[in-house]
Amino acid sequence: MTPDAQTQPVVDGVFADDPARLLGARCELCEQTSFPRLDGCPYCGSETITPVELSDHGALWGWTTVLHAPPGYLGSVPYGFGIVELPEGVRVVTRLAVPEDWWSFGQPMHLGTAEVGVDPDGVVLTTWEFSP
Amino acid sequence: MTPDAQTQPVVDGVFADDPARLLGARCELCEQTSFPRLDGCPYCGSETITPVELSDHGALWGWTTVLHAPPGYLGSVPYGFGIVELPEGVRVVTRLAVPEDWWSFGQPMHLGTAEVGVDPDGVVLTTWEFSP
Amino acid sequence: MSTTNRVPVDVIGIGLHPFGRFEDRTVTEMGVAAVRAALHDAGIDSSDRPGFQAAFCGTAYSGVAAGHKVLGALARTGMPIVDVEAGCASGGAALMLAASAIRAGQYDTVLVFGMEKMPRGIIRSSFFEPWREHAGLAATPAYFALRAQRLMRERGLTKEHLAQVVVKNRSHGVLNPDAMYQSETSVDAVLATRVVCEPLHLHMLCSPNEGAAAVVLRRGTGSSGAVRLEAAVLRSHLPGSVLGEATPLAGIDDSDITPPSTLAADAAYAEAGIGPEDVDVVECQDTDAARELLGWEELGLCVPGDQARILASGDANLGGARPINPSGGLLSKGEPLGASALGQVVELVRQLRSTAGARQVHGARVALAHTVGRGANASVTILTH
Amino acid sequence: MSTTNRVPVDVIGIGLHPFGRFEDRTVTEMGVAAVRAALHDAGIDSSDRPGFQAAFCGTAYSGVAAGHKVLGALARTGMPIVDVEAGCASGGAALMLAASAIRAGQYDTVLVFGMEKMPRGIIRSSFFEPWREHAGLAATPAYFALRAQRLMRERGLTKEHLAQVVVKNRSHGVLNPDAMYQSETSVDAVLATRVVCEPLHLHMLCSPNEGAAAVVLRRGTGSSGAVRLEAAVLRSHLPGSVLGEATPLAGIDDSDITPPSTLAADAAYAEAGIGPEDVDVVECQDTDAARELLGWEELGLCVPGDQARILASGDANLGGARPINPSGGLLSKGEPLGASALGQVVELVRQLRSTAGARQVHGARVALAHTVGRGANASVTILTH
Ligand SMILES: [Zn+2]
Ligand SMILES: [Zn+2]
Repeated sequence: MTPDAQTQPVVDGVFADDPARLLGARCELCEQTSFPRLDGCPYCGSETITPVELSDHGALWGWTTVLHAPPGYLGSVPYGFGIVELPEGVRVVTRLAVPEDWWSFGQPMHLGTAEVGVDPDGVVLTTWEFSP
Repeated sequence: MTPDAQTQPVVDGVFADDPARLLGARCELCEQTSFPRLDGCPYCGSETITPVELSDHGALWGWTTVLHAPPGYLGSVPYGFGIVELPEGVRVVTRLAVPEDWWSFGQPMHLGTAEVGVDPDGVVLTTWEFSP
Repeated sequence: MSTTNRVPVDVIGIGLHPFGRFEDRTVTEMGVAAVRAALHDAGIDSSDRPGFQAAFCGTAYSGVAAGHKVLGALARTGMPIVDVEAGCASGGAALMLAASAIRAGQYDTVLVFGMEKMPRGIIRSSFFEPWREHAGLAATPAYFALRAQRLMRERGLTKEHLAQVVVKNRSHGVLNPDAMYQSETSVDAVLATRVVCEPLHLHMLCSPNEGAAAVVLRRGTGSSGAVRLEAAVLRSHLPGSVLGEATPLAGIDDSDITPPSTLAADAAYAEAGIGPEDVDVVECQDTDAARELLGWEELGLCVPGDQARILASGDANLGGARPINPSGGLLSKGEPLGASALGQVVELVRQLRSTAGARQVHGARVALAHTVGRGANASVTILTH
Repeated sequence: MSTTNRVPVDVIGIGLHPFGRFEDRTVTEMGVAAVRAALHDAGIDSSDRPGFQAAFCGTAYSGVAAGHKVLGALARTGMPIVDVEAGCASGGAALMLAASAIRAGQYDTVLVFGMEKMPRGIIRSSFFEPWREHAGLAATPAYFALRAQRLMRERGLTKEHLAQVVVKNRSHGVLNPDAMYQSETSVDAVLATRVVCEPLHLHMLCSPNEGAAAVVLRRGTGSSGAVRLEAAVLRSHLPGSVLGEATPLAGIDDSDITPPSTLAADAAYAEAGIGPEDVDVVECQDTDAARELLGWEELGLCVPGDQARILASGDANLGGARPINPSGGLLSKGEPLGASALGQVVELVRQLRSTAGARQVHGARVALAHTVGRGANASVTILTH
């Protein structure tokens, strides 16, 4: 999906699209990868972190289906929701592209982006999601 | 003012109209008068209180003019705002009928009611106020 | 029972406003009712004003000066009044601060209370950033569902086991006049309620609701005969813990990271000089049915993976070896956030005083209360008699 | 300086995020900045994690788990984290709890921080019931105006005197790079700003804004050379006090009712073993210009009615006998509710360390900070060096 004047990411600095990548950080001290990117390492407190783009694939670690729109949500229900573990060793809370219950633990997943909904100004907001 | 289907007091149990009276309580233990009416005495903690209608007149103890509508306010600005001390020895925070600066400390004030504004359902809300 | 020469702290008064839905009552009125009852129970009357030297109020959503409004209505002010927020553990945090201040010799008598008037339905938590809400990542029950799914996978549990927790707690709630739900249910009935988020069905989740609870603590004497507060501990999550309690942050492998409930329990056991095997009765956080089963192992009450056996044995039921959530738990009572931890304490004091009526755990001498919530605060309280 | 053999408490680190408007910063980021600076100042680095055994976070409007988000980002969690709300005195309450816990021997080192990101304009306080809002009785600055009018009537003060307070504080704020307003003003200029509520003009009122402050406390040794926290006291209003701090409740004659600021100050002086005459420098609550002048007498810094003379003498100005609000006060800094009390402490520690730069009060040895706010919480902190 190519952003235009009518399309915007739901948040800046958390993911890139085209190609879709999550924007994380790697700590030079404890070597853990973190997501989203903060201005320090949430695992050891070091301020010496390097911005990295995370892998665009991982393994499914948890999943469910959201049936009722949570507060503030701009999209439609039902939608898939879960955790994907990336090769860097970081687990990411994420939308899942298919709200079905045929997932299995550890199955390969790939990153993409999707339109989530339209904000009050008529702008189409995009977010990241994982698909099988 | 006579309440009809379209007119309601802004709150129940705090004031009566026709005639306008503030609904307070008198403590049997410490003999203080309190307003609004709680289920105990806020001055000594006693639970033995007697509901009383307070005097419909008092002395002006403080005044100012509100020029900008405060959060949640349904009426128009400017409006008078102040404190009236009743003969029972209780000072009441209140609207004042005239938003002018010609008040003087201790001047006699009388209780009345007034329309404050219209709520989202179209109901006209009334409140109490003091006038010179 | 303590291992050190600490200042003893007694629970000399308890009070409760029932948990439920009360359209015509303000949160202040509920707080007033609970505090009045606790003061009365403690023998503090209006001739003894204020009757305590500090007050701690646990609440998450009652707004500024919430505790002051309650104490102002009761004409018991002047002392320090502190409103405390620690999510579901707010009341536990307030209790910890009060007990510490008494042990420090700062005060003799301290009032602790908690209250909440939650909106209906899913809580709109101020925890999440707006963009997470927009994107659908602020789906609170989905986090509970993921935690439940993980526990089921790692401990060999099924939805039927989750339903059994609900059946157990609701069978206790029947005996609790202060609970919101006072009716029995069955595994089939629980599984027949609608799915909120797989694997959690509606009746496996507690309802956010309204209520208040209050406790009066006093520096103890050797022979007061009162219930004793042995430990009141609060801990937070360690860096890196993922889904410890619905954290929306990504995280790393947490298999070597001790959860906050265990941190709090270990510290509380050490402070009280006891172990989990000494505990006779437990109130533990059952935001959802799986959360209770996770709590059992985090608190050292069972070996990880032994939950199914214990459920089958009836050991955790009233009449069993060690009843868990004799009050009916949050699954029966609902969860008024700031009040829930102190509601547990009120229940356990009743159990230790042998005044719990039809749900009395006979011979209970040692009791443990546990909460855990948002921000991954966990509190553990240990009481003895 | 203490009269008793108490455990000494040192302030070993201070940190501040400037007060102002920061559209692109979250409250968590401001908290992180202040805490990082305080830990760095205390010599606590990443090899010493967490570096403290408890954390207290003062905030009124930052939502649930506010403190946890800050400490989570810094990987300094696991210990008890308690979010504390006491209106404008929130930071003072957090400081009181931290100091008490150290004196109790519960912890060696405690982090205290406060932060806020206030909406622009008049605060929509959760203090008022909806019907009071509808009826126009939740007009916050009108309560300040009534208090100002009363003080003027009873103490023979004029609007010019109120303007002189603004001129004084803004002349100090010019020298404070962390203040929101860093420009001089004049009595005429203040009186030329629009009337918000008679008798208060716009520049006589502080602006709710954004910022954070942090302090690290540690059990003291005899000879650390650090600034010492002699007293940190919190008190609430007594039953019956009217308009003590914008209470919307009706009330009785309060001439014999001690205000909470005096309750707190008297207790703090007693704890520190000093009197008001020993204080060299003061930061006091100047929500509005009249509030500062009322504070002077409530804190025992002047005889009631002597405010006009002191203003004329310049005694309360930098370079005067006892400067009040050398930081510029809230009138220069703005008021980020949860951060403001600790911002005062940061200023006074700088003064006592003689690192306050162009606004240094020379030879300052004893300092007092004061806040008072919603719910009529008042805090008084006394520091020495
Ligand atoms: Zn690291
Ligand atoms: Zn009375």
